[in-house]
Amino acid sequence: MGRITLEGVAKRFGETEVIPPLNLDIEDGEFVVFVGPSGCGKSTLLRLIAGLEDVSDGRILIDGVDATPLSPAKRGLAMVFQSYALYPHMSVRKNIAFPMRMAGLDEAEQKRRIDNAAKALNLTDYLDRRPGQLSGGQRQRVAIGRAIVREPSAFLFDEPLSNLDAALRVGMRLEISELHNRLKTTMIYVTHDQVEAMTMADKIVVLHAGRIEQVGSPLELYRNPRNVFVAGFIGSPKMNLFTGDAAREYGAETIGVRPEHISVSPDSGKWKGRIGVSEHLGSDTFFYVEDTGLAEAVTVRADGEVALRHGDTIWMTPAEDKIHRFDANGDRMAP
Amino acid sequence: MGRITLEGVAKRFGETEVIPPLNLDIEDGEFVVFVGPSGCGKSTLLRLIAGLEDVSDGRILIDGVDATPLSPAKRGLAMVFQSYALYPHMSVRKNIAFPMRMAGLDEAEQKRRIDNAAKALNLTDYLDRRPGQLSGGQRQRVAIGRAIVREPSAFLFDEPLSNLDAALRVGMRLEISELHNRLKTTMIYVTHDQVEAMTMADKIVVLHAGRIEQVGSPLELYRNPRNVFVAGFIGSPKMNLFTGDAAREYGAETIGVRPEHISVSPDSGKWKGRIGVSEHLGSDTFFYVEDTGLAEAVTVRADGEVALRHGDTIWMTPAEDKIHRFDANGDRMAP
Amino acid sequence: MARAITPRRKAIMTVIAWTIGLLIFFPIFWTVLTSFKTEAEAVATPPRFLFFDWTLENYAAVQERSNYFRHFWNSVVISFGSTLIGLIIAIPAAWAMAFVPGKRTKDVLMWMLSTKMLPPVGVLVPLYLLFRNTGLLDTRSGLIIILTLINLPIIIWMLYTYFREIPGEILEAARMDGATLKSEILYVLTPMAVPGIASTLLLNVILSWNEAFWTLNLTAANAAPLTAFIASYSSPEGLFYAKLSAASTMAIAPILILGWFSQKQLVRGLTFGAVK
Amino acid sequence: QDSVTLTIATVNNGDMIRMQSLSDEFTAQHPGIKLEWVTLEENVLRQRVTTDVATSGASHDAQYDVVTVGTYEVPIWAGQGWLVPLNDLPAEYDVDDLLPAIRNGLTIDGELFAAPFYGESSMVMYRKDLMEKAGLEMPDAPSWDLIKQAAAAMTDKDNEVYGICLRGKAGWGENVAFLSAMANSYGARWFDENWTPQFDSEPWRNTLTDYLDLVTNYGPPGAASNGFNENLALFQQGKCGMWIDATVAASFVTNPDESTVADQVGFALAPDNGLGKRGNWLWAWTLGIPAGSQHVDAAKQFVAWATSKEYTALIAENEGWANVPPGTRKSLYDNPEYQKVPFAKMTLESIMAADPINPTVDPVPYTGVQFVAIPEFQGIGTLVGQQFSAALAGQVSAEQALQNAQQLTTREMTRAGYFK
Amino acid sequence: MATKASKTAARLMISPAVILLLMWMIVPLAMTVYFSLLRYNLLMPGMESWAGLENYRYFFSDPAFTSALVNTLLLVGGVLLVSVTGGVLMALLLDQPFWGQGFVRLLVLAPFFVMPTVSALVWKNMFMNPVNGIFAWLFKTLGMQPVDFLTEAPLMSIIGIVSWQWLPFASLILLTAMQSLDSEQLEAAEMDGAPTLKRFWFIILPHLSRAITVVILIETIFLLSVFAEILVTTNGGPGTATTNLTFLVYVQSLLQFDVGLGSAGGVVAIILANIVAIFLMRMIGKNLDA
Ligand SMILES: Nc1ncnc2c1ncn2[C@@H]1O[C@H](COP(=O)(O)OP(=O)(O)OP(=O)(O)O)[C@@H](O)[C@H]1O
Ligand SMILES: Nc1ncnc2c1ncn2[C@@H]1O[C@H](COP(=O)(O)OP(=O)(O)OP(=O)(O)O)[C@@H](O)[C@H]1O
Ligand SMILES: [Mg+2]
Ligand SMILES: [Mg+2]
Repeated sequence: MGRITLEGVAKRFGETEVIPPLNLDIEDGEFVVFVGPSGCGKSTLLRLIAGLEDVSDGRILIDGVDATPLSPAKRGLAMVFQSYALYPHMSVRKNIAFPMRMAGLDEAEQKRRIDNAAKALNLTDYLDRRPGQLSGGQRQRVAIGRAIVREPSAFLFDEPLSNLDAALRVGMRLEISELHNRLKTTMIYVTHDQVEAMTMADKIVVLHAGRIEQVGSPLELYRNPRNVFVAGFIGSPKMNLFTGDAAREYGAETIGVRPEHISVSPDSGKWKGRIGVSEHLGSDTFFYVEDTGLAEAVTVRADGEVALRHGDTIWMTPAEDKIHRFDANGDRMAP
Repeated sequence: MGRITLEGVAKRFGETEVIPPLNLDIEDGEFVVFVGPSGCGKSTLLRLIAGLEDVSDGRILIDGVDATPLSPAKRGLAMVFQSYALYPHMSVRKNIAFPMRMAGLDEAEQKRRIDNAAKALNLTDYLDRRPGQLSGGQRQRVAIGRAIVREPSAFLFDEPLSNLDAALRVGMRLEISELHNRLKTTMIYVTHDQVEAMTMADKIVVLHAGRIEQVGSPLELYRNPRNVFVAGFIGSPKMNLFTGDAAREYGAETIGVRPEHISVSPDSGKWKGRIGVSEHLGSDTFFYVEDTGLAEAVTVRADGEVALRHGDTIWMTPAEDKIHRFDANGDRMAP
Repeated sequence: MARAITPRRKAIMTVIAWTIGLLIFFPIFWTVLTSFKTEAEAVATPPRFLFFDWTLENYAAVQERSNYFRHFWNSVVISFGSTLIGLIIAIPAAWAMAFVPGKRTKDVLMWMLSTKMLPPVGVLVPLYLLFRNTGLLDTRSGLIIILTLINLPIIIWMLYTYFREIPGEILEAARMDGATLKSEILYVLTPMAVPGIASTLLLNVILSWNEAFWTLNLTAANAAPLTAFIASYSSPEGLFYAKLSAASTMAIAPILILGWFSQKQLVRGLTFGAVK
Repeated sequence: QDSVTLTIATVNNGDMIRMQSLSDEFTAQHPGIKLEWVTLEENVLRQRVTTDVATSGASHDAQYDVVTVGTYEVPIWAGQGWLVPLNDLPAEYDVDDLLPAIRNGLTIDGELFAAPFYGESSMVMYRKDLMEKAGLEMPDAPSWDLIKQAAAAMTDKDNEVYGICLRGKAGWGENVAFLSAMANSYGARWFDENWTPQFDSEPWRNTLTDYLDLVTNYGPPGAASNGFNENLALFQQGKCGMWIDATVAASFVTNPDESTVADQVGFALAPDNGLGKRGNWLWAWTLGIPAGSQHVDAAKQFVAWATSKEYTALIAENEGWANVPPGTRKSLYDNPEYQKVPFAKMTLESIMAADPINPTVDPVPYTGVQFVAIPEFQGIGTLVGQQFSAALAGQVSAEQALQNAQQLTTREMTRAGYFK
Repeated sequence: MATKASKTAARLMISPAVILLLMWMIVPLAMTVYFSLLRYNLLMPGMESWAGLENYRYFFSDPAFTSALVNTLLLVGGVLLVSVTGGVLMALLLDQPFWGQGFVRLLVLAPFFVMPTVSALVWKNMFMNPVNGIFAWLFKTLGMQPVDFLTEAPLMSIIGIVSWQWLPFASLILLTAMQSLDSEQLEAAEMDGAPTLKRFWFIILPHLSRAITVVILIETIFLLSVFAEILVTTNGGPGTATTNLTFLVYVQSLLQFDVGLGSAGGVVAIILANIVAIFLMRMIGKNLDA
């Protein structure tokens, strides 16, 4: 079981309110991602849930029980830290055994769980190494192993992949998703990388300066961002946002079009521009188009290989039904 | 001018041969990217060219002149390091001026070049700050500025973006490409990120265990990878590689199909499978398909949103003309 | 651990920490206090804490007996001189060990440290003869030479551990930028290591300042530092606690004040690579 | 004329420090001479000066031009030719005025090698008020039995009054000095005529047993680390009933500025056991000139000045008669002014009562009362002193301490080649 | 970094230090070894003669030798024990939040700046003196018999004095080390259910091990040659209760001016110091690389 409910939870460090009172419901078995720019309070929120920080206001319920006064160890949650926080002087085996040793589990049970976790995480060959002798991805797995053996009611992850390189990050991302599919335990995952959020989450919580901007499934956020902030934050490459004449034409203060919703042509279209940089990935081509007459440069994505290069003139047409409109407050306007 | 030629260059550390003798030609003005997995010798090769390591064998010619016995400073190359390697105790201005100070350039000329570089790199406002007061991207620019003012015959970059976060990395990637477009100076760029290699390079050099696997333009490598290693390394997500029956059907030991060259359907197709993890990015959807009857899990990319989820059954059909065939040595077979 | 610290807990910690801190400091405090008492009050039972006639007579008596400022100046010259020369020798050595390490580097370092274990009493007579024959006895330069040698291993070690934290890439960047070895060390390494060099300097000045064996045995009048000054108080006749305290205060005050003012710096460097 | 700078090594006692502050008189008289003072604690001084003198020998590169040496070193150093003879002192110096007991110890083969700055013996200092309270009277020449009796009577530990304070700190100049002198009065000796150590003899056993008895029962706590200074401080605070120690202490314990019991101090000769020797010693701090000095003439002028009658008068004028360096000149004790000083008479008598040439009841091959004037004595004395202090601290028994002392001494003497 | 040019440069740059230290080691050492083979007493010049190993035989048969050896080890070990455990506790304390942290740090640091002679004088006369010392007064105020520290527990007293001087050093290194501990590790342990004491034992202490080794190494170097404190307080006594090797050599070479014997003692002390050194280096080498 792992239903976590925040009721009016707020956090102040001295005078500064880092998290204004907020409510949030996390269902049992959900994979929830907290996403937002650096410093927006994601880690703080996670640490409040973990019990590593005291709430300034409000209550945290775990499975309906008020956990606010409980110590971190008593909440039955497990956390995987950004820096892995492995114990450098203990072998992998000892690291994984540590929480069970603290709980006083008997040796046989410890061994059984360690073996299971090691098998599940492909760590069997490394059990006797020290963390210092492992690669980044392996360390990450040890940290997860240490969390798993406790059989927690929920896992908390604080940017667990940010210390890994790009290729490894993709692999680990899949592993964590698979783990969730298998264990079906609640997971709360913090990241500032919106790709991670989109690919992993059942439910994304977009945070901005401590406030919740939007809560929803990845596609909900992709399709109907509630405001300019979410629109700009979700999606890669970023949504193109235009103000001025281009927006006024649609009766809005700001309009947004995703790069993949603009079609290009060498000879005709709605907007004209000159290609600044073109990136040919084989599978896709990205153009960064300048001198468009619009205030901002435009990012465009074309499928496959398109034979246009730096300096070429290009015509672009947005898909009309994929245009997002926002009012002066940055809020989404009804279609 | 910046033509660099390696003739039989090899490097041994003690007994272990890190780079077996290799030949390579880099034309003036080219943007060459060395790419390869970690530990394959990319940095070593770059440092050999820079003169920071002695070659064990062979010669390095710069503009036709044997540079092998020259000290790093004498080779007329500039290097941008992964950690930026800025002088933390000097202001940005002093950092940029340092190479000119060492060369004994007169003050007026120094000033002129610093101002030019600062303008080009948007650093004018930060000239009097210390590196510690700059953001990652700004530091990166200072490092580039320091390289530019020397007016080198070639720039060497060693994973210059790997310390930046994802969003910044995209921005800096564009800036470096633009810089190359403007200066037209030879650039040698090391990365292990194949996306960077694909988007920036005129010519990619794929290294594997110190050996050159293939040299060519990004699209050449994408379209005609010379062997399994290059096929698996270039392209994101990775090309699917199948052995066994699936390959024998095409008369090859191994066949490869890129995820973007497989079309999916909920009810019919060539291969059938069950979706393990699905990643819905809005713009694209990635499926990691299991239980296909093939030996390996299959990665598939579909444009836009496709309403299939974890556990669903899926049918996949490869585009026949996009299938790559490899022989038992892993080398490409003629079509 | 950033959970709310209750004011109560903080108050308790404050009391404990201050008590222990004051206890540790008490001997020094008491010495300073006693130096302002008359001899009779200095031995009074029960001890007088603050209510006594403050007097400077002990300082006057001490100054009359020996020229404090000359000893003080000798101490300054000797401790700073030896440390600075030590630094000049040690910086290149530490550069070599930190940035061009070989198989032997660690052994060399450990060997250097082991020279510090040479018991001075065992070699006093040979060195005394050596100093006499070279005219170094009772000269500041003689002491500077000895103390440089004594402190060199520690200086090298501290710098080495400090330099190791400096990424080699920066020095390589300088090399690419056309810096010679000299300018590399002078313009890049040394300024970057200023905090480390400063704490090395401080620690070794303190060690030299307090070095009592060689400074006492190899000097007479001209080069005698404060250690010799205090040696004349280790058992004068009659009641002497107050005078002893005054002399002690004068001997330790300069280095104590220097140490206090620069303690951040000192503490930061005092890790000998023990902290990564 | 070029001015010369004399480097003078002195011990850090009150008289020497007084000399330092009055040395302007000397430099005023001798404008060509500058003085440079090195004041050190006794042990350090001895070590520094000995190293310097011994390594420089007669070559002209000694660091010190005038050194303060004790009566122990003078004969040894003079024998090595390390000191400049002082035969040619000016007539007004009046060598013959020096007390013979002191002068003899500084004269080797008829040549004077050092000029005495002050001389001392040891005597009993006691508290008249406490003696009265105890109903006892202190004769001028007490016996050890009386001392024991008085110590017992005066002890009042609850009020921190201890019957007797004696040296207990290890060191050949500390507890060994006292115990050797005491042993002399018990009829003991360090060596017999063949240099065989005598610690296994009955008289030594009695000496040590009595000493331990006195100090442990009637002495202050911590006696095993008390030396001259510690006891002085105790006596000045009124915590000692009796104190047997150097005569120079008299001026400190009678000085009302420093002593709380200044007007209650009485003096008596050191005790005896009726065997013809009293338990007092003889010591003098003297000024000598190392053979290696480069300024022998100037140094002689200084030495002559510092030990002259003129200097005595200068002190008397500036600091009062009680602070004059005592124990070196007959003329001082003939001076009616000085005779008014309470301890003058007893000091002189104590000095006269010491005989460094025949210090013991039984004959011995050495000179020196509380020391043996051989180079090895410093080391042996230190080792033996450690044993005595160990006994006092209760670490070993008296018997064991003496046995150890015997062994250690035999060992050292063997090494030094006294028994072929 | 590893070009031939830089390797040559490195050799050149390290050589002044190496040559100087070699000279510093070899010249006095050679002289000492030479003197140790002579019958040579400063007070009896002109009688130097070849003595072979006699000085060594004599030194080793000195009844004080064994106790000096034991005392040296006890002194070093005792001070290490006190200063390291004390240092760990101090570091824990100073790491806590409380008012006036900076000031308390200054207080704790202060003894490190005090000359050994001064500290010994102050402790001996103003604290441990059984009549006039502060401790005596305290004991009396509490109605107890004052303890005569330097007589009844001489070695312990000296260990105390020396520990007082070295406690700041240990505290500060350990404090710095403690502060370098990644707070996420402690949080992880907390999440894992380890209470305070177990966190200390399983996480903090192992983290400090490297710093502790360094403290041990540095302190040992200085503690092997503790001298002034002994000279000033007990003169090696009572008996030989506080005579360490350094003091023994001092007694022999500087009190008796027996250069031959003193040199033999010096050579022995050097050898012993190096045995300790090798032992320590082993331990350090292992711990420093980790
Ligand atoms: N202990 C603290 N005291 C004061 N302010 C703090 C403290 N911890 C965090 N903050 C502030 O709270 C805000 C949120 O911090 P938090 O670490 O939660 O951000 P984040 O979203 O995790 O950022 P990142 O993506 O960089 O990790 C920041 O502005 C930070 O400066
Ligand atoms: N100084 C050295 N001594 C011994 N081996 C070395 C040295 N430097 C590098 N190597 C080895 O040479 C190989 C190539 O290293 P290099 O740093 O060039 O790899 P890379 O391709 O840059 O890897 P990365 O992407 O991780 O930076 C590695 O196996 C490495 O262990
Ligand atoms: Mg965070
Ligand atoms: Mg690399």
